[in-house]
Amino acid sequence: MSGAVSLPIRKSWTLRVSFAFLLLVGGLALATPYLDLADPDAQNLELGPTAPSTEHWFGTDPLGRDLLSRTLYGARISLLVGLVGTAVAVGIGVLYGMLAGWWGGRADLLMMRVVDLLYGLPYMFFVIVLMVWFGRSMINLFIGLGAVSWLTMARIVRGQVLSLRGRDYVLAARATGLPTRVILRKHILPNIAAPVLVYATLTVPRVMLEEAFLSFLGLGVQPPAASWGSLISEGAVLFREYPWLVLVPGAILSVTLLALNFFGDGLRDRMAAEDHPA
Amino acid sequence: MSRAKRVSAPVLDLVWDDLRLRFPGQKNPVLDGVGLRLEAGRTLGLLGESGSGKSLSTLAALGLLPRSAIHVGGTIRLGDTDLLSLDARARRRLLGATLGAVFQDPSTALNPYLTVGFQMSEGLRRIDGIPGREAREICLEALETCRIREPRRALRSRPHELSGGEKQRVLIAMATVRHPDFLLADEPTTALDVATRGAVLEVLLERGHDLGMGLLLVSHDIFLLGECVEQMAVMYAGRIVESGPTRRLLTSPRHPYTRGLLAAAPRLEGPRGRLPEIPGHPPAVDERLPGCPFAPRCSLALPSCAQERPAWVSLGEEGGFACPVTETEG
Amino acid sequence: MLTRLLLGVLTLLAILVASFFLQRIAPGGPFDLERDMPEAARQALIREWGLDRPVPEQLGLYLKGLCRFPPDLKRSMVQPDYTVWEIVGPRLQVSASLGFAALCIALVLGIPLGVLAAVHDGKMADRVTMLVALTGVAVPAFVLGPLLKWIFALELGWLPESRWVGPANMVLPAFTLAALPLATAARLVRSEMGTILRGDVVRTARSQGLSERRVVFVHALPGALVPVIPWLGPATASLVTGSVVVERIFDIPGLGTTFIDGAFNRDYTLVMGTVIVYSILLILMNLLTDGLLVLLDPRARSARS
Amino acid sequence: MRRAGRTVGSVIVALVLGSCGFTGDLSRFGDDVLVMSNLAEPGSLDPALQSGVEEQRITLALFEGLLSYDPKTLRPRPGLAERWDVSRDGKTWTFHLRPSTWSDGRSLTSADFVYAWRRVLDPPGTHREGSADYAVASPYADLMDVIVGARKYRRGEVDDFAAVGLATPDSQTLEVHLEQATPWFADLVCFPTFMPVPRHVVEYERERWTHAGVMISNGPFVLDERRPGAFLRVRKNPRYWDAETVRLESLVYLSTDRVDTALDQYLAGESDWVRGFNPLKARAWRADPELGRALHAPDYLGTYFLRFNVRRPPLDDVRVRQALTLAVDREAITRNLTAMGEKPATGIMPPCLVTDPPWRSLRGRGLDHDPHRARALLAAAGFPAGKGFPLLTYSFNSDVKNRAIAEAIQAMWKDVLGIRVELLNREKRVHLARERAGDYDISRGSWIGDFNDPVTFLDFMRSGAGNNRTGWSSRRFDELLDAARTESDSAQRIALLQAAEEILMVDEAPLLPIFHFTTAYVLRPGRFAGIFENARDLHPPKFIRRLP
Repeated sequence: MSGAVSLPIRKSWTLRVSFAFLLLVGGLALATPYLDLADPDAQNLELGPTAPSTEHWFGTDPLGRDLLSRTLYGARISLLVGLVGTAVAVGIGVLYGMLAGWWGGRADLLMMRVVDLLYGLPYMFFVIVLMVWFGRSMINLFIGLGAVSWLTMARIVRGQVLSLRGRDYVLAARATGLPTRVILRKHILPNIAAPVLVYATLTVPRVMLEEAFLSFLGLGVQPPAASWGSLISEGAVLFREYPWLVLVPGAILSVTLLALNFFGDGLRDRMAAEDHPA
Repeated sequence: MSRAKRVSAPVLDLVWDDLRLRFPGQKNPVLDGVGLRLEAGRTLGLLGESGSGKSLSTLAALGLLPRSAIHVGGTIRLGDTDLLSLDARARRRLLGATLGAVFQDPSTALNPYLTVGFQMSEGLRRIDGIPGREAREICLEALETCRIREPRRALRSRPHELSGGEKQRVLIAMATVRHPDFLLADEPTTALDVATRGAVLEVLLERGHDLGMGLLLVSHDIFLLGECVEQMAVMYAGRIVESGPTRRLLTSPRHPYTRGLLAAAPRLEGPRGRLPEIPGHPPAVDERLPGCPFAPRCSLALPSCAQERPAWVSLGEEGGFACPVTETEG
Repeated sequence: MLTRLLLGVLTLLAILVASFFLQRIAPGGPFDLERDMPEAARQALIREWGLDRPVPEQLGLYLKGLCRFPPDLKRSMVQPDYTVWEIVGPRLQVSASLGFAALCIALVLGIPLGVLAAVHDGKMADRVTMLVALTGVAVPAFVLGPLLKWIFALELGWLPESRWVGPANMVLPAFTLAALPLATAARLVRSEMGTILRGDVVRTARSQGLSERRVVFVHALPGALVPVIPWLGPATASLVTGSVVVERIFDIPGLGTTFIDGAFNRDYTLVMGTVIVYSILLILMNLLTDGLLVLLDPRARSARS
Repeated sequence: MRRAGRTVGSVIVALVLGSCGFTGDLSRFGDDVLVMSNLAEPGSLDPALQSGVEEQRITLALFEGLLSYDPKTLRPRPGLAERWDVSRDGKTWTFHLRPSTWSDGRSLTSADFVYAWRRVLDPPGTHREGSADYAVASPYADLMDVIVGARKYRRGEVDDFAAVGLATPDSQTLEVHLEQATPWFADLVCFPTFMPVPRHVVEYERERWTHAGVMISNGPFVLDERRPGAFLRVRKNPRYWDAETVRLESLVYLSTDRVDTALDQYLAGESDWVRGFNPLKARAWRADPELGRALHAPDYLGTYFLRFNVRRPPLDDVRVRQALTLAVDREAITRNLTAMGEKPATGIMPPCLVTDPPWRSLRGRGLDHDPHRARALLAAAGFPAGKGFPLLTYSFNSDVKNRAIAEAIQAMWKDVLGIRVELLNREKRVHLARERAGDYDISRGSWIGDFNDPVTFLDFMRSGAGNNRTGWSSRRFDELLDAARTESDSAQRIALLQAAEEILMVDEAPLLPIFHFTTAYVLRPGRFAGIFENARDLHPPKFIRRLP
């Protein structure tokens, strides 16, 4: 959905700030195992839930686990889910969109009609069903989330391919009798890489949000591992008693999603500006 | 009623005086001292290639410049009123009532969601307070004079049901339905089929004549202008390089650019063959030289042309031009 | 339109078949309890529900039931006091009214926000507006819901905390549910409105001397709404999914929880009933938006005729 | 004109609001109303079909059996039977019914009981001469196995209902013949499965008979309104034989299934009684004097344990099972994690079980927390310091508490034994199906006593019993239970059962007991009387009254 709309961000400072923030989050997530942090799963049942303090910056949960450490380890899982889920979506979407755009005509019409129809379905339900009925493994999570996020990608790719198909160099390549596979890989793919990349950055936050949503329903990652989503959903029910348990990871997730959206929109605006210089 | 009042009001000229505009991020002004005079009830043609600033000059008068445009200097005056210093409200009061406008592309200029009748009568109803039925009659009359067949049907229809030529005639009728004193027409026929251009142009001129309007016709086609307007101004790279009565410009152009245009334009009579083109292309805003912007393409250019801004050479009744080289000719 | 209808029916059928098979493949069944029921009773139930037959045969029987008039959605397996329709019907009412309210909020607030942002393109008002709208994208419902509840129900006591007693109960859940579509609507309108405001139609309208308000609302807005219409279908789909969270937070007897609980409980018939109702709802919504688009957008209409 | 417009407007508003499916205000019976968060949507109100406590709570309001629970002690007291005789051998029970009617005024006779019990026992899907019009698959039909011939009849091994030990000498007398002396039979007949159902409604309305407006019952309350997923409301039954004792006008059972939402409703004053609690909130609630006073956690007749799948090595080795048991610090779990006053468990028998003579707990002589012995046993089993121990899975059904406990035990095993287990969080039905199929290594389970007798906590682990699910079997264990069955001397009987518990929980250890439940609930202080803490969390609504 966010793919079709643009943000008021034309100044690149938002792009820069959000990029810096994402870099920070990503860097922290990567560096987490090497930081001197409390074991995210180490319980301290005597301690129990404590509000943020100098000892535990983000406080502790009812099992006495350090929330800072859990949030950072959660970042690894949330980002991983977001990235892998997006990769799956990109894979399906690019393939589908490329074939539809390349074949054109009736095949294209049919394939896009299918996309139209799928658009209107409560796709998350199928993910829920998948997770409920077939176990909540990471693999299922990736497949499920990826499988529901490819539609817009397919549309974008198809549009690009459709316009590229008529370009001279593509026609020339076809005239020389290159196999379709090669033309798609050598001539089409490099040219759609930019919009695909931009849309992918916009897909990541959506996948992350959907993972959080599944976690809320108790269908996210397996304990003791925790994603931001599962941290939030655990904290949400304790909102009155221990508000920091939802506020801290909630704020971090929200800001990250915001940054990803800003970043993706910024990239797209910049690309649009390059396409149509004023 | 209100129209009757306006007819009796003294009609003034619309004058562009040394208008300069700039866009952020560009160091050179995009309009660099535009001076024009559109006399009441007369016709003026503004000639120039795309990017020369002729559309901007028109839009500036209407107050419809892009928001980012920066007014560097100069005025557009209607009598004693400086249009550029008017607040939005006061300027809006002029639009449609004193200044009418027709733009290039009729296919996008009309609102696709509203009926022609609604759009045409909106100004009459909303601003002049004329009741709907009466406004409708006025619109019908305007459509008729603009030679719309079945004007009643046209009023009821939506833009996509009209042809391109019809749309532009509707737009002309719409721009003139409140009998403005001036009509600014920015390339009104460029987007049309060649076949309908003549007819639309005819309607435009006729309508201008009937209502006694001052008509500014903007075009890149020197001969089209040559056939329609009394006065002509030639624009190049944000400046007026030559102006004067049409006949003078066509017969004895003084600026090398005007000469080039005349030589490059196809003529119906005369020998067929390859037309001599002006070599090169107009400079981008920031590539313009401090001196004469045409200098790099000019066969007559002197070394000093690139550095010194050419002075305006007045020819009195015969207009004027800006070229130090040809100044010495006559 | 007819082909669309046909396609809709085909989609419905595909969804039915897929869900039917999926749930039968899934482990666990409706009669697995913490404390075993007597084996004889278990077997009898399995026989009675035909769960011992091959799945395609079960599907056939189920579809046959659907072809009756009125369609036979069967009895709920886990709440045997009720037929599926008796459970789904009232809940559909609740979900539909909640969803409709949320959609209204999203449109009524989202569209003006988008317009406001577009009119003040690049200025502070634009940024603030869009930042507000963006929170809808970035703050998940399960953070927003408890937050709103905490502020307006528990701390201020202005609104009821949860449940579905009367109209006041609708406010917080509807706003929570509306956050995401509101943001999307605002962004859609802002983007399209921005393009239109820079376009020829608005220039013509302005050159008529019309007031800015009239230019924006009469001349620019209809066009800016066009991308909103085809979005309504997917938006409904997202409302449907989003409502699961909201129903849980605010304890609302809606359709989303029925689906989830049904799936958890392996209440096969209830899940199928919910799937059918949802699918029909969404397919209808898509048809409706298609129709609306053709009706409203003269270009689409002329393209067809 | 304007008035007409306003009328039309209000009609439209009414129509719109009417189609929103609002439930409306729940308390339309004045002040004497109790609103309770029941924490689940009742599956069925049919007494024969009940399987959950949330349904039982409602059934206790709608129906009354031969006997009923004392609100304080839960001892059986006269219900529809004003008195009952037990024969000297304890095998023949004769109930003498008091004159009473259904809520529609039709008189209730012993035949109603025979009908109801036959309906429970009739094998579903079969239609026999003279049987109930439609049979139900009663999940608790096996509770009737104590009646002569009942087990064979319900399994379809005998077709003639006359073989079942029921007799109705007259319309006010019910005679029941039991297989063995069953001291807890008085307790059993209080249970929903044994409650009468109105044949004249059931057979006419069939599955719809439990709908509001249709349902006829005989208890202190009758069904008033029912909204699936939202609430269920009962109102006082004026035709109840003891109507003057009943003080509440109405009871509302909210279906809210998330305990945290229910607690919020309590805080917002929308409910007075939440039949559960989230232990993770215990600290915060206890810290608040007002909330602390509302929080109750009496002992409950149930035990939380882990099942070891003894068919799978290395869990087939009793030393491994004992080592795993010994390594778990159950005190730490109850003190910090469950934190609702649960007692750490060494045996299966909850301490609140009342027996005569009192039950001797295994605590102090069973497999209590002992890391040293645990390590020694594991080493003896061939896994010194956990070396070479295969990766086992610990499955549990998704739930905050299960998850916290699983994580804690995982950590303890790692610390004490040096072994790793993988946690497998499965959705409930999957968890149960896998457990039943024996497809697990270690699995979370629990057992709630069906009645107040030790047998209920041992019988389910008999060889091959449906609820055993561990693959474990012991001839000796079975024999001890059989011996206890026919033993008429109470002290002897208890001794036999204690020996059986020792085999189960010390010698063989197919189960790892974690703790004995408490039932935490939140009740608004000072507002109601007649609610007493008891071991089965049963609070007959008949005796509840609202304080002024």
